[in-house]
Formats: sequence, C-alpha cells, structure tokens
Amino acid sequence: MTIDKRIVRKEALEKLFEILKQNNRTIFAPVSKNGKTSFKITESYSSIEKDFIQTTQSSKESVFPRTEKILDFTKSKNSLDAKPFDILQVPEVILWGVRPCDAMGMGELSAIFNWDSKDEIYNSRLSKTTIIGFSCFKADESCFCTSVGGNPGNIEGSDILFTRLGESGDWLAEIITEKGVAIVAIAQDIFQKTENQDKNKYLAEVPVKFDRETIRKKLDAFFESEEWVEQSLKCIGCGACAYVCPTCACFDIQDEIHGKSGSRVRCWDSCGISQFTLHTSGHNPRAVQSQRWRQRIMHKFSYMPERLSVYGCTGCGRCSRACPVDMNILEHLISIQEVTL
Amino acid sequence: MMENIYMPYLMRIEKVTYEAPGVKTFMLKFVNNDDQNNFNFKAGQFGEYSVYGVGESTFCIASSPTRKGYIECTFRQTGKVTNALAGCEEGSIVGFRGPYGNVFPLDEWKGKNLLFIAGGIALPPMRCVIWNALDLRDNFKDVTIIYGARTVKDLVYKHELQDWEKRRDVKLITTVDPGGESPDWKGEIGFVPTIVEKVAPSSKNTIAIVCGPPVMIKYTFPVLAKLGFADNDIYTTLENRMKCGFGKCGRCNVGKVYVCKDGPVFTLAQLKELPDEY
Amino acid sequence: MADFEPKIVAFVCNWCTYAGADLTGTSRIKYATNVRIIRFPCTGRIDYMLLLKAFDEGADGIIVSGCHPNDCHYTSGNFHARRRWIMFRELCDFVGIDINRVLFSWVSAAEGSKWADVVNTTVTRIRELGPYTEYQKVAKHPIREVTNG
Amino acid sequence: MDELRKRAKELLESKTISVVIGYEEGTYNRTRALFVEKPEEASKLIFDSRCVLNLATYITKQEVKAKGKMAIAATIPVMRSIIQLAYEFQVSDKNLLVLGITPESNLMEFKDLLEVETYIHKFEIEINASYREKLDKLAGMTQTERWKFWIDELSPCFKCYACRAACPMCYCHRCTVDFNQPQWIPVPSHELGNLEWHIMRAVHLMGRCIDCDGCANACPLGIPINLLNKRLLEDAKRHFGGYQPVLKGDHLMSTFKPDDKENFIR
Repeated sequence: MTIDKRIVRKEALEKLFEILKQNNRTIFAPVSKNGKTSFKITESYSSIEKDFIQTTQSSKESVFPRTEKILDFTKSKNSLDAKPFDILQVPEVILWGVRPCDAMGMGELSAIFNWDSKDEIYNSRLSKTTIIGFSCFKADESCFCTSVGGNPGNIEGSDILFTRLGESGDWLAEIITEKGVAIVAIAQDIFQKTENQDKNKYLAEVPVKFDRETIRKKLDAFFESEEWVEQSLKCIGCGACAYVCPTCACFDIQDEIHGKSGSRVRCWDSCGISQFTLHTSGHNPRAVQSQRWRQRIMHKFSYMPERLSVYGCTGCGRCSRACPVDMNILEHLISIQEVTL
Repeated sequence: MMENIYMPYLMRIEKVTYEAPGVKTFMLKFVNNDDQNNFNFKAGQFGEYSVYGVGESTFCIASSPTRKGYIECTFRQTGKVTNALAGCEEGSIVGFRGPYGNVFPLDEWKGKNLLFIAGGIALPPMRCVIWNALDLRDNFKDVTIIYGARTVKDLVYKHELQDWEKRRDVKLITTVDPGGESPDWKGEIGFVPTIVEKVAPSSKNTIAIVCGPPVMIKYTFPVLAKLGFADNDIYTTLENRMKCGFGKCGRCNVGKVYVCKDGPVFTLAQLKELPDEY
Repeated sequence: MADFEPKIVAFVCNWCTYAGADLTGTSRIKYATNVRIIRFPCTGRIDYMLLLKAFDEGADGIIVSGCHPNDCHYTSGNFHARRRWIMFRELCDFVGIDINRVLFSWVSAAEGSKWADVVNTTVTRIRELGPYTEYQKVAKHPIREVTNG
Repeated sequence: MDELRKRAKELLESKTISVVIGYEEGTYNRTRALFVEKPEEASKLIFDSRCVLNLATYITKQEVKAKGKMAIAATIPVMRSIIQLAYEFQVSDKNLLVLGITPESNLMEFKDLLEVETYIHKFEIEINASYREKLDKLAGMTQTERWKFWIDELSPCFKCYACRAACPMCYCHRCTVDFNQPQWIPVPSHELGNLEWHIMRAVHLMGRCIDCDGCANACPLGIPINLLNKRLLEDAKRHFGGYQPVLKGDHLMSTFKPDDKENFIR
C-alpha cells in the first residue's frame, strides 16, 4: 500500500488536538515536570512539551501499564467469585508525540505478548491505541536507532507520522494505517493534499554505531566472557533501565486484597534486581550483578532475535540517560562488538 | 474469542493429606464441570496454584493423567503462597491455571526399563509419571524406584510407598540420609547417589528419570554415567522461579531456553547444552 | 455525618495500658465502643508500619499507648518508642498524613479512668474530623485505571 | 587531581591496595565510578565538581569487596557514609583506606577511620538554602495540601528502586519491601505502594542519612524524595540536637534520653 501523504499547516496541529479531544479520545502526550518529560493524560495543547529529544519514560505504559488489573475477585466462606479484567473498559487512547523508536517498540512488545499464548489484555490495549508519531529532527549522543533497524523518520509502528518540514513549521503527515485513516476522516480539513515531499532532508542525523547482527553472532559464544563482570561492576542493580525501556516487558503478578475483595495485578519487574530470579529456597540462578546485566543484553540481542525474530532494542537511548551510574548501553555494545574472543 | 490467559480455574479442595512435616497433598476438583471436561494434561506438566488475595505459586501436577476428574498437588510450606495454601481447609476454593510446559515422552519409552530416582520433595513431580507408567504397566519392562529423604519422617506418599513395595512389578528402594533413620527403619541408609551406585541398576534399554535437590542431582549424574547411561536416556526437571507460566514474564529462562515452555523436562544431553544459569 | 461511627485501632502495651483497659472494664466505667485493642508486649514493639496498615485497612483514628516513662516492664522500651514517635509523627505530618488522628498516651495499669478518657477524647475528636476518606481513597483504589506518566 | 592518581598508582604498585574506587570521565559530560586494579590505569582517575555520586555505595557491593582491600576517593559526604557504615560493621580499617578529598579538592589521606571521623566532625551536616526554602514552603501548606503534593509527586514513581540502590546505607541483602511474609509494602507501583515505600525508606534512614542527595540524583524521574530525608534531618536537629556519624557510641535512633521532650503524648 502506498502511504498517503498530507500537509498539516503549522497552526493546524493544535486544531487536530482539539478535534481529537472533542471526539472523546484520551490523549497521552509528553509533559514536563521536575525537568523530566513523560507521557501524561493531557487536556490542553499548550501543556504539551514540544522541544524534547526523547521522553524520560517510554510510551509503553499505554499498552503495558506499570500496574494493571488482570482479574478481580471476592471471597466468601466457601465460594469465590472471580472475574477477568473487562477489556471493554480499555479506553480509546491517542498517543501523541511518540518518537519512531517508541512506535517501533510496540512491535517488540507485541512479539513478546503474542508468541505462544496471546495476551488479550495487552492486545486490546494496543488495538485501542492510535499512535501519532513525530519524527526526530534532533538527536543526541544516546540515540542509536539507525544501529538497530530504525531511523529518525521510521514509520514502523506509527499510525500517523508527522515530520516537521524545516523552518516553515508545517508538517508532513504520513497516514500509515487504518487507524491513521480514521483520524484523517474526522479532521479532513486539516490534512491537505500535497505533492510528494522528501522528508529525509529534515530528519536528524543518527550515525550507525554498531552492527547488531555482528553482536548477535558474537553473543552466541560470549556467555562466559569476563566482559560482563567488567561492564557491570559499577551497576548498582536498580530497575531504571528496564522501566524506561520501550521494549522491556518482564513482569510480576501480585495479589492485592482489601477486606474480602481484591485484584490480581500485573506489574513491571526488572531482570536487574537481585530478587527477580530468587527461589524461595534461597538459591538464585542469577546470583550476581554481572549475570543480571548479561541477561539484559543477551535477552535483547540474542534470545529475542532467536526466539521471537525481533531484537529487543530500538535504540532510543533511554536506559543510558536514566542510569544513575552511567551504564551506557551503546558504549557497552560497541565494546562487545570490538572485543576479540 | 480471546481469553484472559491469567484466569485460573476455580478448584475445590476435595481432600487434604498430610505427607510429612510441612508437606501436604491436595486433591483438587474443578468447580465447573465444563472446565473439567475440557481439561487435559500429560505427565511432567505443571501449573500455577493460587490462593486469592495471596498470590500464585508454581508446582507440578502430582497425579497421573490416567486418573480423570481431579488433579493432585503436593507442596512444602516454604513461601507466602504455600503457607497460605497449607492454611486452606477441605472445601475451600483455590485457583489453578495450566497445564504448562513440556512432558515426559512416555510414548518413546515403550518397551524400556524405567529407573526413577527421587529425593525428598521431588517425588511429587515423579509420582505423576510413575503412576502414569504403572497404569500402563504393560508398555514397560522393569520399573525401579529409588527414593530417598533426609529422615524417615520426610518421606512423602508413605502409603503409596507401601503399595509399591508390595507390588511385584515394581522394585522400590527407599533410603534415608545417615542419622535420619528410625529404630524400625528397614530401608537403606545413605545418600541417594551412594545407594544408586550400590543398587547398580543396569543401563541396558533403560531410561533414568532423576528429580531432587540440586546437590543430589549433581552427584547422581556421574554415578549414572558410570553405570553406562547415555546422556539422552537421563531425564530430569528444572525448577526456576516463574510468574506467568507461558514465556512472557522473563524469569525462568536459562539462556535462550524458557523452562516454562521448553521445560521443565530436560534430558541430561539438553542440560549440558545450557549455560550454567539454573 | 450523624451516623458516622469512627473505627479506632488501639495499639497498647501488655503491661500497663492493656491492664489499665482491663481495669476500666472491671471498674465498670462506661466508654466508647469504637476501639479495637491490639496488644503488644511493649510500646517498643509497635512498628510504625502497623500504624500505616491500620489506616490502610480503614481505621479513622489510632491510639498508641503504653507505660509511663520509667515504668516500662523492659526498662526502656517506651523511651525508645517515644523517640521514634517523635520522629515518625513529624514525618507523617510532612507527607500530609493527618496526625490529629493518631493519639499517643501513657496509661498505667492503675489508670482505668484515664483509659476511658483517652478513648472518649479520641472518639470525639475523630467524630469531629469525620471518616479518613483522604487516606482510604488511596488505600482502597490505589491503581489509577488509566495509566499515568 | 594528579596527587590522587599518583597515590593510587603507588598503592596498587606496592600491592597494599587491590582496588582504588574513584571517578572517571563518563559519557555525556557525566562522571562515573571507576575501579582501578592496575597501576597503569590510575591515570584515568579524575575529580571535579561533577563527581557527586556517593562512591560509598560500592564498598558494600559483594563483587567489589571480593577484590580485596579497597581505597576510596572520598568527598565529605562519602566519608560520612563510610563512618556510618563502619558503625554498622559494614567496613573497617582492615578492608578500607580513605583517600579523602577536601572541599578545596585537595587529597588528604587518612591513617585510619578514626582520623576520618575526627575530620568530618569539623563540618556540620547543613541543608542548603534552596532545599530549606522548599521545606519551609511545604511546612507552610495545610495538611491536605501536603498530602496532595506528595501523592502527586510520588505517583510517577515506578519503583525501580534506584534510590535504594544508590544509597550507601541501603546495603541490606533483603530489603523490607522484598519480604513477603508479611507483605508490608505492596509490590506494585501505585499510589499506596509508592507512598508506603517512600515513608519506609525515610524511616529506615532516620538518623543514618548523611544528606548526600544520592537518592534524588539517582531517581530517573526526578522525584524530590530527598526532601523526606532532609525533613527528618531537621527534626533530629530540632528535637535531639542533630547527629553526625560516629564510629562508636550512641546512635540517634537506637538510644534515648529519659528527658526527651515532646508535647503530644497525653
């Protein structure tokens, strides 16, 4: 299918936001607080952060919330009433201002939640989410999308992708999916017909830093390498990298009860935390931080491509930015590529 | 229609059997008949058992798939959920979702001798396959069971051990660790690997199934190798921490292998291919 | 809020306040019935988390009570407790927990009437403050249905 | 910081020390921890105003400890942490040598922890003016306003536990939140779980926090959680005359005075 391209004038973007709001969509957009930018439910266009390279947290929360109910139950003496989470409750959501690397991350998440058994909760959230992507005209030294199969104007995962056409401030809109077409349908006036535009000259430059196939091949024989110990010595074992990651999907299942009724919830968990794999017996298959760091990299660059045919990294660089002790994934991947076995 | 894959079956605790200190067996029946009719599993599979309001815990199905209408599970009280389960009485409702994981290839074992080696609380996962084999007794040749526990008290399924003892088509050897015997103990005294070496079962046309604590497994494998068992003929199960049971939550993998999907049953040959992360 | 009956949890030490509360009963002093007493060996054992848990589970007010200074059965448990209360109370105030709903007191085994007074005062105060909906709203429905950033 | 490099090199060459913990140039104009084990790598050590990470976090990390005797480049907050850790039997002269860095960025090697203790006692733990302003602003709010403020501030917290991991005092192998019998703190990140976790964290650091701001700097979401610790620091000062880490003697929260003053106990 050829992608329909339209022009949206500089001032018309705000109008689009208003139209979506009038159509009762819940809009998540980047908002800044305490110097950090995150996706929040946003009521007004003016509160949206426009000048950012990357949000602190990824947009995965709209499809894979940090804490979500998977079932509700009520207990009585000898009976029990349990109800699955009602997927009809999932709201229609617009994700506004998503970077191409995040949008691409949805594909990785979908692979995890749909290989083997299908996760209906995730799927229903994704199906009710319309992703309005914005290509990057700026990048920083953490960005490496071009090394992992993406690019600053990648349409993969977005329903509509906006690209700012330089100083004019006008936007090129690529209508990529049916969901995107549906948005155009309710805001016909805003999306104007256009001649073929070359968006590439307006995109940020993100040099390729490594070759992921090389790394994947290397990792096959890299399990016992001392490099993991060396790299992870400064790692303090928090979950920041996993929680800001657009593709990390590891979770925990917990019960919460208040009186006689409660919920079973699914919440984020991270392979970096020592308790993650700890057995009740006290045995821990990943007992030290180097093993946990290895798991993170291996999972993304070896296990996932092997088992799910997708890489678990979109090059957004969030983990490097969020790390409190400057564990820089790009630096470590490059050193894995360069180290001789 | 898609279904919520986290939704457990509601199970009523039909019978509670005290097995050993801290160890109980539950017989669970499906609250809904439809669930029961649609439910099938095979020896070696496991499930997520839950006490609503407390959480889920992973362990095997201990009853044989040849026994229909119920499942049994045997667990030791160690953590939050198993403690809560132990507090449940007959008639209470718990959750169960499964079956998950791969199976013991009983079909491939037809016409062979079976050697079961178990230690402590690891008899339950093996009990499933033992009864499955015994219920299809004609399919197999000699059946030998070597089972050890720390003390006489810690032996589980004491009644069934007596049954197996009496059967002429089963050779049962029980053992307890030195110092764990009672005055009237008639079985062996010694650690499982030592007893396996002493009994020296023939490896000819024989499949060995080994379940037990890591240290027992570690020392039993070399003994079996000495007896001539090929790595492909030695089976064991891996137990890693799990939350989902279907390869999503990210805990149980050993290298690229998900214990919950590709396991829990592995041959020694497969195990040797895996990185040391279990 | 005419029909509001406050739920009050009292964490008390075994040796003084519990015995004191017993005396209140045996002396047939009538006092408000809104209080659920939880007995501890010593005020030093009353973990701050228990106070939060009481609010989680729907308490509108809390009483913490033990032996007078210098009367602790274990010599100094109540002194340690006092220091912790001083700090914990400040922290609670700082995060916006309503500290008017937590009453600390010393009630000895001989002070049956003081116990009645402590309970009655607390009940009156909580009645005035009303149910602790602010906290319970968070405790009962902690998950925001739609995700937040 | 040539002095530091030189000294680190000497210590490693003479094998008196197995590993020197210091700072190196990181990525994106950040600095980060460096573990020097080879004398020739001592030249990578740096020190400047960007070096605020509390390196004391690493001296209780098993993998680092296992290397043998450690030397650590320690600014005043790091030294304070070290003394507190020594008080709690986590480090001692046997496995640690302190290469102090004075506020003027000069190297100051200490013979033993006793000297470190004496040195840090020359400086009082002071909350800086901008934080004091924030604390005062909060104190001026009504209770309900404060409640709203904190529920709102803490709601983004996704419980990555970076604050815990970055704190030198949070060295427990199993933290209270990791215990589930009983489950004191809800595991998921939600309003209640976040609130209780942060209250618990603050309480466990009562009298132990030395105000290094490591927790707030570590927070990937920029939540000002150190305000809780700072407030307790203030309270300790107001009620009990404040505290300083000590090697021996009474610790603020494990001791008492028969005449501790309060005005709220009936």
